[in-house]
Amino acid sequence: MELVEAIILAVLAASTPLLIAATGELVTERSGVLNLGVEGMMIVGAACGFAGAWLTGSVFIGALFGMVAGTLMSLVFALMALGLAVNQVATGLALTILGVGLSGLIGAGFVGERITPAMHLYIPVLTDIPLIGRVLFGEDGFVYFSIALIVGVWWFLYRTRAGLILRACGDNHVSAHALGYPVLRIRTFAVMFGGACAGLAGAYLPLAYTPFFVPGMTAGRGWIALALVVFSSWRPGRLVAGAYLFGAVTILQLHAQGWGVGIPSQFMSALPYLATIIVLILLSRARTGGSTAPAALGTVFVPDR
Amino acid sequence: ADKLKVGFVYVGPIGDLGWTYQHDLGRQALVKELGDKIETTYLENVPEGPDAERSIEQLVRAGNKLIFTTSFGYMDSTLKVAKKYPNVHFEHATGYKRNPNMSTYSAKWYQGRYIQGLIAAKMSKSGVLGYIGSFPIPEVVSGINATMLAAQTINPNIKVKIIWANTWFDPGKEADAAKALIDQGADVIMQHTDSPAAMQIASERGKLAFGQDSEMIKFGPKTQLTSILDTWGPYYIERVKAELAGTWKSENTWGGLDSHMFAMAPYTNMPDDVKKMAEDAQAAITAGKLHPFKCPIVGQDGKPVECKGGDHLDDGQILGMNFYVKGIDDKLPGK
Amino acid sequence: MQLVLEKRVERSGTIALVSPLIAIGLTILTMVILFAILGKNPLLALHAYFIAPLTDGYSLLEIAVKATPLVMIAIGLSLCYLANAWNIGAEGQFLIGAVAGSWIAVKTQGTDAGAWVLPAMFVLAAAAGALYALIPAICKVKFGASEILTSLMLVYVADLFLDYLVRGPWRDPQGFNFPTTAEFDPVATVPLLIEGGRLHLGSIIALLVVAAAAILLGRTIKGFEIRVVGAAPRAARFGGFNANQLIILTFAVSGALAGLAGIIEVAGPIGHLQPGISPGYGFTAIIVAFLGRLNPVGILIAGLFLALTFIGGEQAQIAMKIPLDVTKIFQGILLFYVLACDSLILYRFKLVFPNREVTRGAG
Amino acid sequence: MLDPTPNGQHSGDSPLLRTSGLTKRYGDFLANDSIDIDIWPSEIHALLGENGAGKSTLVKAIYGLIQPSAGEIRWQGQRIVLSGPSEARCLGIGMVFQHFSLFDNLTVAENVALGLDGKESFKDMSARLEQVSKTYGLPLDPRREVWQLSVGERQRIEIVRALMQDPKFLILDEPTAVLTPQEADQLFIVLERLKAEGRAILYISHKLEEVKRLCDTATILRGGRKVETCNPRRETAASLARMMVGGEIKEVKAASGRKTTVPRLVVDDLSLPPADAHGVRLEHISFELKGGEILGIAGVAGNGQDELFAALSGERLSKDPGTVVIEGIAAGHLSITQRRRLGAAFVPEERLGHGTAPRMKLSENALLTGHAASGMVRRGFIDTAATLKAVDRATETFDVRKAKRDPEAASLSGGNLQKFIVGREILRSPAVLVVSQPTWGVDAGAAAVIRQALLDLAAAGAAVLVTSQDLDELAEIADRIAVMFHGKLSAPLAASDASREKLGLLMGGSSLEPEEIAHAAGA
Ligand SMILES: Nc1ncnc2c1ncn2[C@@H]1O[C@H](COP(=O)(O)OP(=O)(O)OP(=O)(O)O)[C@@H](O)[C@H]1O
Ligand SMILES: Nc1ncnc2c1ncn2[C@@H]1O[C@H](COP(=O)(O)OP(=O)(O)OP(=O)(O)O)[C@@H](O)[C@H]1O
Ligand SMILES: [Mg+2]
Ligand SMILES: [Mg+2]
Repeated sequence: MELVEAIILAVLAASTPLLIAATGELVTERSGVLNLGVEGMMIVGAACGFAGAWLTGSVFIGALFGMVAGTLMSLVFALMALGLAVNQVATGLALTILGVGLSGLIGAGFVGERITPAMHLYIPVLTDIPLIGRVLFGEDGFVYFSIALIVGVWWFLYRTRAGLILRACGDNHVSAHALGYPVLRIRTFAVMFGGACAGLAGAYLPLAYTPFFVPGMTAGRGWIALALVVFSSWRPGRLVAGAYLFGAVTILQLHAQGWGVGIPSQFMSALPYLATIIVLILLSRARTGGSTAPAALGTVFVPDR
Repeated sequence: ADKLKVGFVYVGPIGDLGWTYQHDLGRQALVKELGDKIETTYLENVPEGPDAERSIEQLVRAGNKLIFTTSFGYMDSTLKVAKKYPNVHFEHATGYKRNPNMSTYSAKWYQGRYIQGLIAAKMSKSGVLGYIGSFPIPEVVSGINATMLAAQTINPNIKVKIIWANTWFDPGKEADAAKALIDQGADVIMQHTDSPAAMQIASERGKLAFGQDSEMIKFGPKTQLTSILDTWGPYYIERVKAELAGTWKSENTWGGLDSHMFAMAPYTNMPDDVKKMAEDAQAAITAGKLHPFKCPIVGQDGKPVECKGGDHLDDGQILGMNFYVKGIDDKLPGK
Repeated sequence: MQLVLEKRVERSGTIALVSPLIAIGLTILTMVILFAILGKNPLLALHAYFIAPLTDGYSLLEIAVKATPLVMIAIGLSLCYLANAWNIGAEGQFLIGAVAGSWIAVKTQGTDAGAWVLPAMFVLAAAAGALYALIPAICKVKFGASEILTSLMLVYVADLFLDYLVRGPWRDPQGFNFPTTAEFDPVATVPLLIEGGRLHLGSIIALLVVAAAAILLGRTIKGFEIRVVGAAPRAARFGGFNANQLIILTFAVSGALAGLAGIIEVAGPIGHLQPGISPGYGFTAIIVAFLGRLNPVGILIAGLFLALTFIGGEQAQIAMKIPLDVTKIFQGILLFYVLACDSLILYRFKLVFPNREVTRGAG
Repeated sequence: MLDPTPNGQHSGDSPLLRTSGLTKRYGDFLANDSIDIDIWPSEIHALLGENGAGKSTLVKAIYGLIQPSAGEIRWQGQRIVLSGPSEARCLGIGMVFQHFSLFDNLTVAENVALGLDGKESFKDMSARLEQVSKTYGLPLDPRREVWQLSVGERQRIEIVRALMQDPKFLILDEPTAVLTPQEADQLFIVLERLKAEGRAILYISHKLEEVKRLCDTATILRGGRKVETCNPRRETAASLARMMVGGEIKEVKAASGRKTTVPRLVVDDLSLPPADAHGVRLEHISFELKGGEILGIAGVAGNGQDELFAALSGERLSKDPGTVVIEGIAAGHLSITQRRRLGAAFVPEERLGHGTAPRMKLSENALLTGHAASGMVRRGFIDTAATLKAVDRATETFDVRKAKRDPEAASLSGGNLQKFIVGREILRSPAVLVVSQPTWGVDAGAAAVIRQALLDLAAAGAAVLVTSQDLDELAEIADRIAVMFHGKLSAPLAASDASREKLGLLMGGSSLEPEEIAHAAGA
């Protein structure tokens, strides 16, 4: 039973950066913008987040650094894709290359340093409850924040007027413009939110997961976050499920190895990716009408004035 | 006279805190020792594919006369360039192909793994060791076997759980693997991947761990028992000196504790008797009195392994090791 | 005051010509600033990046070698992108092609199989790449699953599959269990064009592919079909062209080209199958495709140019200890500028003065 | 104060809204040229003009969606500068767009909320929505998503959304183009009621009869300029049209001696399920079209004309080959290319994006349909010279005006592009031509050229099927007219026998029972 608790804890930790980054991208895509540069924003967030924490000694400030770095990266994207109406796929890929280079340059000075990682919550009695205590009351701040974030995004999208306007921009930018909404400005904010989340998700890695920075430490998690958004068919609830499912498959394949299941580890490692493809197909098939994706996703908009 | 130009090709970033980092420390030691006579250059992050050959050749063309290529995957590329430039000398780490102008060098890390196995068995309360492997290549497999053979001398019922990360370097995944091992009951973590992530996790969980490649005590002051340190400096200095003296020859250097190809980090976080045992084992191995792969060795299938090296396995058997010894309750991938 | 875009009535031919030059100019300017910040002599650095590689024969050949797979993959991708099919999994198709082609090489190793081996490897590699690319294409056409993501996921799967093979069943029996197949036999190796260099037959094949693509897109009805389906899907349907068939076709072709590039790389410069046979060719090729504006000749130029930055980046690392990361930043910035300048082919800038003083009507 | 006399004399001192010298320039092109217009409370003011006259441009400027290049707008006597539609809404200006500004994947209530300023809670808004839609007799289910709704229901959302703002001034840009006569009548009741409530309405429509019935004042635009303000009730439809076009419309002359020959296009019991959620189901459509004959299909947009076009052209295939017979060959299962090879040609309604690829050259657009059977392709290779020659021939024969020999399609004006498209198809000398809305958005001169070409083609022995919403156009060129309603096609009437009244009834979904015909005639 303790093993179950331990696995849940590991799954939560492994899923958290994916969830944060994917939440940001979900908002971006809901506004109609496809930013493929999540990996690049994450890795810069990781470098800057670590730098911030190392310089100030505060994980919190480090997280802020990561968010700001991610936001700045996303502004480059917004300038290109929204300001200059450049193809979003190409811009996102360019952003990733740039991010990998930048993070290496920024992080070079911090390699080999370590910081005190993010604290885990501890509430006497509560945290000690067997099985659920540590899961519910013993996580680090990022985990709680990621859950608050996705709940907040759900609330924002479906319960606030601003969220409605954002969804409207993603559905039909011509109509949104005709009704007088500043489509490009709204999208810029959505892209920035996505950038901040990606930066924070990147910062999670050196601030909470492994308290040191090494180049390339995001190791493709930004791409997974992108896949999760599609996997979720742009719904916050399914995003949580998808992120935890992916985390669970990742962790469980490691455990399966530890138990000696005897399947080549490469096949185990491939499982999360295959699972994603299968779920993508099932979801696409189950669709009944309307469009699951924001209808304007990835399309260029240049308003008439 | 012109300074001798010495080139290095690295597989990772010099900041990986592991493999490449240690090679670069070796290079820095070289510069410190012979800086007035030589000039060093390195190329980092060189993929092991088609770019490797060009990178090596670029170093040749930039005038480097002695070139160290520091990853197994550079073997064929190095050989090709070596054949093309007979007047330049090459040193390839961890490979087995040589040429009159191409040496190979590697270290008998399994000796260190043996010492770690002894310590681990002594320190483990649960009797379960956790082992994070990168890829099931002989170097890693021989490390696992050496660990197990040593541990079995202390506790015949010791168990080892193995997780293959399928990467040399992904801190997140290494951390996840460490967590999984600990959650499955391992209380001593050993790793054959490059980042300090596993050390960090063990430290968080109050378990014990061994470092890899480099000194990782910073990431687990109360956790690190010891670490196998890749100390390439002395070797690099020796080879460059030979080159300077004109006595460089193609060699196969497979050095152990005796030739300082690697070192053990200080034995910490263990009782004195365990420390003493470790130090004794280290001395015995250094002196050649103790061989980790001393026969008889029984394979996983229960059959004794042929003993080609007299009273121990010969180097070829160790360099190409693709079996588990008895007592490892796992299946070797690809078998 | 606000700077906004305005659609041009017709694409501007002049800008289309000068835009790459402006982009390169801006990139160089930015890099000069970056070099200065890093404390490197900008002129020397630029020389190392751009001039040095162009002034010796060896580097020129190496540029061609490096550009070969990039151009070949990018040509295939450009067909997809023109048809609005987003294949970003060329890396996986490259790997699978390499694996499939190598299968023949591994199986015939040490036998006295004849000259058919290499052509057979090419054919099998292209077929395997095409089949692998068909997975996302069919998922897209049949189930509507996003091809961007399925093709990307399949990259990881291909990578692990290759890894499994070279560490398991295909391991060189004499190779001390190291993860590589044995060196391919001469009949399974791509012939060199120049003794001593690395320039190989693959470069000629790449040139042929460029020429074929240029003819396909410029002269044939199939090429026209590809362009219309991407540019105006409804008009394409009216023209009698089937977008779904074209997704399948372009994916298959780009997969085949990526697979072919894979086996050429393995049977050429590398000489055996091992993990890490691709330093991200499949992804870099996406950039090449866009840099070349999805135009075959453009892609050839872009591929050579990007190869130049790789080689130049190495020389800058050797000569001036400029970190590799700078080369990445350089490539990213270059792509940004090229895309931004190209945007001016379709749009122009316009200053608008939004009226801020708002008078509300009397209630 | 809010009591205008019907003859256009207004009491009170200032109009609700006045534009003076309002000008909108696109590049060198003047879409609106110094327009003065006054709107008074309790007035339904028509804005008339040909396609492209600048009507939508004017109302977009009034609504704050685009910024005028010169001139001013006064609201209740005060000068206003609007930076966006929400400011216009604040003042009390509401607008129903010509092209729906709806969001397919949002619910009706959400769509309405987006058109309001969000001062009330979503719940209150939903309640009010139900109440308003009930009051005005425009029923809507707030929870349904727009993609599930019919065109008429969508229009209703637009109108209710505007009404919910409680506007003092409501702009409707061609609201009836997509409505059935019944739906239009319902709308007129609403508009009369709004007028009675003291609101002003600016009403854009091409249907002159309904303008005469409904509107108090009419302003007529031509080529971006205001040419007249008048009382439409005192004008005839013909005189209004003359003002719009600026002269008599040229008569189109049918070539004499047109003889019908063999059946060239036969449609036999064609049924087709809708392609998507808001498509129309085609039900049991049958007709026979002989060479030398022009069959007109009338009907309100959205009644299956698009679906019929797709089924005839082969953009959608039917399972039963016999449902569409071209030149005696069962073609229901054949692709559009194969049908072209049988001698059919097609002109869709939408010029940009359907009939042509906007960002491609004219020569490439000639190839778009010409590749099937015009010798432009040999063994898969394109004969560029042949495509250019096709462009030149179309240019010459149909007087297509363009800046250079081979420009991009999008750079042509609407009328010129339409002439090119019609020319492209007619010059292939088709045996069967299916054309949808041939003169939509085309000026009178060009329209005459196109209609003449259709007549000439028929005279040369081809079978021509014309779908149009313009009854006058059909009356002018068609030999027989059938009406499309809810996916069904009425039996064709001889053109001479097809009065506006009869057609109107058919377009509203009535079947022509003998007494109804009598009633219609008597009305
Ligand atoms: N953004 C723009 N740029 C350039 N020209 C434009 C733009 N918008 C409209 N025009 C041109 O302005 C003219 C007036 O267009 P407008 O939409 O006002 O016509 P309309 O009278 O509403 O026609 P319709 O009856 O077809 O709706 C047209 O010739 C149109 O092509
Ligand atoms: N959206 C637009 N953007 C830029 N230019 C436009 C746009 N719409 C129209 N134009 C330009 O304005 C000119 C007039 O186009 P428009 O379609 O309004 O012609 P028109 O007056 O309606 O002529 P026609 O009667 O032949 O349809 C065209 O030549 C076109 O180049
Ligand atoms: Mg209009
Ligand atoms: Mg027009």
